[in-house]
Amino acid sequence: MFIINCPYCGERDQSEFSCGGEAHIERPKQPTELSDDQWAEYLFMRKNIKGIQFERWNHAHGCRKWFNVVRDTSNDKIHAVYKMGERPPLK
Amino acid sequence: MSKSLRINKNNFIDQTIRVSFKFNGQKLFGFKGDTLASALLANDIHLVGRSFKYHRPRGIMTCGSEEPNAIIQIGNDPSSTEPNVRATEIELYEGLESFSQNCWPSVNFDIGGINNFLSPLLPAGFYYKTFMWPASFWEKYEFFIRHSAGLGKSPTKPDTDLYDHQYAHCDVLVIGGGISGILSAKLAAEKGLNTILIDDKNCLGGSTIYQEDDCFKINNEYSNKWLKKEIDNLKNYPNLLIKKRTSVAAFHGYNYLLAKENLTDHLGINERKNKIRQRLWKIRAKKVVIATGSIERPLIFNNNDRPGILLNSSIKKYIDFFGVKSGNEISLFTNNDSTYETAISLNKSGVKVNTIIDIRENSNSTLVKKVQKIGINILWSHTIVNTNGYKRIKSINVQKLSADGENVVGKKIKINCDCLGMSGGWTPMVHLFTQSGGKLKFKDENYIFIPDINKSPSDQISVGSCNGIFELDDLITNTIKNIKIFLDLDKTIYDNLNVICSKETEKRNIWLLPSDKPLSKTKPFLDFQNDSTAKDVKLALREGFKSIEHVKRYTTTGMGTDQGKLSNMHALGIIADTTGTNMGDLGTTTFRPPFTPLTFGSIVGRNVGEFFDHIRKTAIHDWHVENNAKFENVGQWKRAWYFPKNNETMFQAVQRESKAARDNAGILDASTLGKIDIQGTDASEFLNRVYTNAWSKLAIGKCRYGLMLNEDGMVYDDGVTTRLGENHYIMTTTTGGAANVLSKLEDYLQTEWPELDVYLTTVTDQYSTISICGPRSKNIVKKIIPDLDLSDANFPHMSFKNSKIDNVNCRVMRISFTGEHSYEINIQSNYAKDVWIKCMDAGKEFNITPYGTETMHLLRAEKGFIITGQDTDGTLTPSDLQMDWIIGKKKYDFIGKRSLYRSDTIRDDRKQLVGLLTEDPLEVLEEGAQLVEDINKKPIEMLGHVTSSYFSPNLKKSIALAVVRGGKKMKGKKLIVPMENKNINVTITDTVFYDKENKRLNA
Amino acid sequence: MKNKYSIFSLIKNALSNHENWQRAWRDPEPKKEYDAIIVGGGGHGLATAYYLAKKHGMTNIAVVEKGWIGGGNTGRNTTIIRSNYLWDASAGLYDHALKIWENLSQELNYNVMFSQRGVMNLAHNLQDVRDLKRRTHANRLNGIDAVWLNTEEVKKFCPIINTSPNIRYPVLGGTLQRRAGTARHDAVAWGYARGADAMGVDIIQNCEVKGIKRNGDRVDGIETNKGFIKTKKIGVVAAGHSSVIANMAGIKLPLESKPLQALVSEPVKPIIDTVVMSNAVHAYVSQSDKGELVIGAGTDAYVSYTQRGSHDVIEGTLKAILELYPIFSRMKMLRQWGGIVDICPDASPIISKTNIKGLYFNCGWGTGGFKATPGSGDLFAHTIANDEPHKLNAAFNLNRFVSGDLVDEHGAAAVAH
Amino acid sequence: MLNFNSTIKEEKIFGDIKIAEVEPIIKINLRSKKREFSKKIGKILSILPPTEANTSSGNEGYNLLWLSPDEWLVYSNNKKQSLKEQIDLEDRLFDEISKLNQGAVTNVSDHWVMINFKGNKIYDLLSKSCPFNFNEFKRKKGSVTQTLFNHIDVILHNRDNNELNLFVRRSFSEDLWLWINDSARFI
Repeated sequence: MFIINCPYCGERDQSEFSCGGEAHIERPKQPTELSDDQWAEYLFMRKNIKGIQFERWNHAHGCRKWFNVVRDTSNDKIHAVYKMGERPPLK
Repeated sequence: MSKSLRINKNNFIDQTIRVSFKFNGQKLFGFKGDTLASALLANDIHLVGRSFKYHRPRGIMTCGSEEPNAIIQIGNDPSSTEPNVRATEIELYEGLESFSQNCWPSVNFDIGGINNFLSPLLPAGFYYKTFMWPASFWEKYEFFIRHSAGLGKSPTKPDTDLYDHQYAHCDVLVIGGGISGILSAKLAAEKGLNTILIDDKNCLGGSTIYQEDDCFKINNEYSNKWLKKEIDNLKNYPNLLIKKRTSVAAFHGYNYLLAKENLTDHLGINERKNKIRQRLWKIRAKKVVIATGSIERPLIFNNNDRPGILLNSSIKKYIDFFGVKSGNEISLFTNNDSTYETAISLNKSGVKVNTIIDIRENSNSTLVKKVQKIGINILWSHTIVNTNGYKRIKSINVQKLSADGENVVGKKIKINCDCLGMSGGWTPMVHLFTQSGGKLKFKDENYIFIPDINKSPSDQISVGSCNGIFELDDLITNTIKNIKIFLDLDKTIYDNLNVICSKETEKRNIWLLPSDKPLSKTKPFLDFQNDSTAKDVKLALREGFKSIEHVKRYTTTGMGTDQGKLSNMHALGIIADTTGTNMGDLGTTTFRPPFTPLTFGSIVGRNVGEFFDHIRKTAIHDWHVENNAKFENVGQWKRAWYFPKNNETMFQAVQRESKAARDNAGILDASTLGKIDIQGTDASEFLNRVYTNAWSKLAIGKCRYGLMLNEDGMVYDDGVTTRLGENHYIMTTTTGGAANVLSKLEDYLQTEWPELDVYLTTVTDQYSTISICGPRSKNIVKKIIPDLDLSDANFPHMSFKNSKIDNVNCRVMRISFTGEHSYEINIQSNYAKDVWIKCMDAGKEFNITPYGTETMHLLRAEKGFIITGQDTDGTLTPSDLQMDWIIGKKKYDFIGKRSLYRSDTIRDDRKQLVGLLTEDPLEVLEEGAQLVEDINKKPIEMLGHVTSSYFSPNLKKSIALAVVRGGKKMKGKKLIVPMENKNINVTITDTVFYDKENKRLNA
Repeated sequence: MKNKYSIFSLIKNALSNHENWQRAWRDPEPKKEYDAIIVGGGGHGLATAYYLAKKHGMTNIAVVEKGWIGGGNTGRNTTIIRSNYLWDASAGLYDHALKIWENLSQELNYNVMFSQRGVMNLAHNLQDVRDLKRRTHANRLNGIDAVWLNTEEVKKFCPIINTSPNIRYPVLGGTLQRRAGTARHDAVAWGYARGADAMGVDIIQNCEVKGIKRNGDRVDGIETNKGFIKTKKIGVVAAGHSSVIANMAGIKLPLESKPLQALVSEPVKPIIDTVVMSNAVHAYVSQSDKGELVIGAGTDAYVSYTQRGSHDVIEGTLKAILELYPIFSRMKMLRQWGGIVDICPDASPIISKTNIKGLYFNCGWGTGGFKATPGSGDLFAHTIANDEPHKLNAAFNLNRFVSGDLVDEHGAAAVAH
Repeated sequence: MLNFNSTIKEEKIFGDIKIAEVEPIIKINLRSKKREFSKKIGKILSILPPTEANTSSGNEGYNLLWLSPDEWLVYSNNKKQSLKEQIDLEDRLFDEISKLNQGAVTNVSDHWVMINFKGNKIYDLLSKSCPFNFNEFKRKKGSVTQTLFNHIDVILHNRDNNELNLFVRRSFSEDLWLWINDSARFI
């Protein structure tokens, strides 16, 4: 069980959070303009990185806020957290 | 009868309290403070079990959690018996009943012992090479294999004991109450840190607490005396929590540790009532000190597994701690100095040590000199080449080692003994460190793996012998030095300790000791429980299994209940020697949690039985119970399913309820539907984006049905949303979807559309929903809310009114899931039960009938309304549901829109929702049944399946909904539902079976 | 030619003190070039190589494995084998595998201990009943043995299940596939390795792929820690690490790699003689020949390559186990571990060509790949050898994520299996 | 008059721990990102919504708990408040905030059930199934946290030394109450 430092509430047990997968996959502003391939890229294709991954977590059982986490998926170490809309660190 | 091996002197068990217990039916006595193992040894019982594969007689070998042999069944009550308990760990209690395992008919005479003679046919991996003929016979062979495998027996009745959990958050967690742990805990507590000290025994102090010898002194006191004072002093720290009989099972990432506290296993059966048996501590520590010590290694030589062969340090603990001599004529076999402590202890207690066989050429330590002075015979450079005695060791054969240690030379000497001690050195207990993700490094001079502090994954430190430091002076100095750095201490109370101890100068290690016979004719056991030998490891290597994990799996070395605590190092050593590899390069196998086996009960804690999962209840639940409702589980909710009267079957009750709802009035508790309060200036725009249809033009006071999709275009949830004000809506979701819908909507709002001024607040529990339907529903609502104008002009279908019942605010919606004239009253939950009762009273004269979810499902099916999750399965688009009308084609975008126009989602031969009528109107289809057109086609082509099916009392015939490939265009087509025993003819129809013109909505 | 394994060879070797057993497989150094290279020495990869050699005559091929063969999910799963899948495409795929399982020990001359002790899936709520009946009907019509059992029949088939109507989620019935069962996981990898090696396939362990070399739109070979190896065809069967290899080739896959955990109890005498799975309460259990209860837990919801998961997942699983089998409360967890499973959005695998010529992927098996091992290897070998899919794996192409023609098994197999 | 039916209706004592439901009291959920919001709340309730995470503000009449940067929970200290007074307060807040597009006001009086915990060992009881670290929380009067208790969402408000109020959704309240009763036996 990780400890996640919610940018709003502070350090909490992982069980209070839910993970929303890879971050910075922006929903296309004009989906209808996209080809099936481009839409599939948005919908399904993932980097699924082994190493430093930028991902979304939600403090589901706390403040209910979504935020971003920088985590190394090869050892589960969390390197940073930042709010939605903030510039990702370490990038 | 066996004689007593108890001596009268010792400080740690209470010889005034006699405890009676049974072993294999025989009544025996021990003392309070004994373990089962020490009590058995005191009764001169060594033979306690049989090994896994060869069923060889095995005795108690150790005194701790590494015990491979003395694995016992405790108790014979079918609900409380416990298999595979280590006799070395369980404390003796009055009335304890214990049984040997894996033997039949008895441990003394075990039929399975024949396997020992068949052993040449049973090398490592033999089962992969045989039992293949005839092909169909594997399950027959397997039957016998299964019955001869296994160890103890599972309980056969539910456990009546209680288990518990406790979270703890501390600054420092110290694991292990030996001398290093005590020093660490005291320094942490002294600094004022919130500290927890955990030890698996009921007595702190590790092995130092019974180390009373002038070779070992701290500040001029015996090491045990000094340590005792330090331990007594710990109680002065209110910030130090000491947990005894507690063992750390797992060390997870982020310093999250699990520790199991035993609370009643040491008590007499009658003292256990209404107490927690085990408590699992879930500990978050800022810093962790691992002080788990080390365990002694066996030596690997021919027939090293006989009852009566123990580890030397265990012999010492039995004599010094429990006052039990393990035999009357003891030989000790060793490669290191620590054995000489055992010899001194035995001698001091008047037990004869006839010989010490030491594979080293000599040693000059103070310990060895002291033993020499006592006059015990030491055979330097010798090894044991064989042991004799089937159920108890009787003698050993000893020969001199060649200079290179690979052979034996000279004359074979026979030495009689009834107990043999052995010691192959010490293995640091690095399990928890590696569990936490730490990496090890090999320390050549001691042949050990120790924590690589540069590869420590969290804020933790290993101190003492688990860090590869074995001698008392180094151990104390190092522990204090490291803890000072770890806890950032300046000066400590231990800065000037004066420690004296014997120093070991000579070392010699031979992983596999030679015998006078060729290896193939010997049985040098590595893994005692699983019966794997050095030969098996070498065979695996010959066959090309070169990775340590391959060898382990092929030979099963280290896969027993002791998880290889005694065998892993030797297996590695033999692999390294055989393949000419450096042990450090070979690496170790992975140590997986738990460190010692953990009961399922303790892992689960109190969440068993009635607390297995939460029960959510509506505010009207009690009324349903009082009125004989049967309940359906919908997610965690209990929903009234139907209300049988006078022994009605479910079918009868549902038929009656369904008819009543259409003929007169029905009342349903719909409180479980999710309700989300939506406010904000962009609320309408938000709804436009999340639903497929358009919302901006919905007038205030009106309701609209909406379909919500996933981004993949598939139907996800549905419900009615009502516009309460200009910027205020209340959305309803399905019961099961409520939490997920809210979280999904929040996600879009916070991450994709932060520019929208919208707030979502769940009010599912705030409002209870009472739905009243049927031609007489209006009369009832009129009585309940007399002030409300119910005329169609004022209050038409799909609209809402704010109102009051007495002085309580309520929202009334005129919406219908049954097709009948219908109202939904939403009222604050604490008043809901009373409103429900008032509705029942008011409805009496109109034959109001309470109905449950089953009738609701039937009524909506008559109208062809879908239930998401039943008629949909995550693979259907709105168009597939024949709901093209709900897709706002003019809308620029909504969740899932783009996916509706992919090449495979626009095809018109997708599965589509249709109605079905059976040829025989009385035949009710089975939900889930498949549909085919041509029953004779091979392979058979399934066109779809039945999603909902009922006998409609209002239409007096069977109706069903189904999804069928290309179904939209198949109206009137005949299909077949092939059942196991018959084929049912059906015709595809429209999905609406009842009141196609929707006249009844305004009836 | 390899010595045949049998009771007679065992006796013969016993007489020579087991000194003369042949190596099960060689330990070759990689050649400069192969006709095809399989990346990943798990069961699927080794089976692919075996069938490439056996059915397609491709013997100048290699399997490269970064660790030791069978050390990934092959050696970490709960060994359940069944084919009672909902959709035609899945049923075809898994039953193809099941049919091979039925003769695999003989075919490989290696006892993989395929034990058809039956797999039962329980229903705990009304929607479970609908879903499982739907699946049972579809199975029957697809020629897969599956029968519906009512609660009494469930109890009779596995008496230790708590079928009391008073538990939180009572057992409302279940579906049983008798041909389903378990096998010995290590033996599958070792048996295929031995068989492939005998036909000349090079199995190269401790050989980690560092890069995929491309020549325009086709592959040219792999960079490894043992040097560059040239080849025109690369079949990637890297399970949880599929995306890592894909990234080397510059493509993305619709996968997420998540921790999946399992555990065993201490061994006890036979107490449960079948495999019981329960989606609704998230637990499944069988008993190994050694006597350990083998229990599968679920996946965590986040990507991780650590081979460990959250304790909460284990706790949740055992909670469900005790609900269904309250007699197991005093049983003890001996060992728990995690694997890395690559999960597709539709919970179905990918056995497919890619946009890069000569690059093939066999991945996305999620939590249930072990059961498909022989079929997956056979069909992937066909796909690689012919540069086009077999009809049984045609539906499991990569393009389905673009066109929308998913094989969505969520409804039928939402839980780890 | 309609009968009021709360879920728990009893008070329990386990050793030095006392637990009881406190009803009926008004609870209102507040949402806003607007500047004016704080002032308006101050005017109506005579207390300002706290901006510091995990804290609360309060006076004799009301408590205002921080739930997130744009969400607060108001609850009354007055069990005697009439329904009419409750409705008036809700209306005033709704008119000033929701209607003027300054945020959202939602009545959640019956959504949450409030249970009062008193005693030296209340944190031991909570820690039986609460992963939250109470070491800071219990030292600071007025601190607030949202967390999981026996896997159920709860809001906790530190009222005083060894006294707190717990909020749990109504539909879960009976289940949690039974669980607490069961676990408290072993404190």
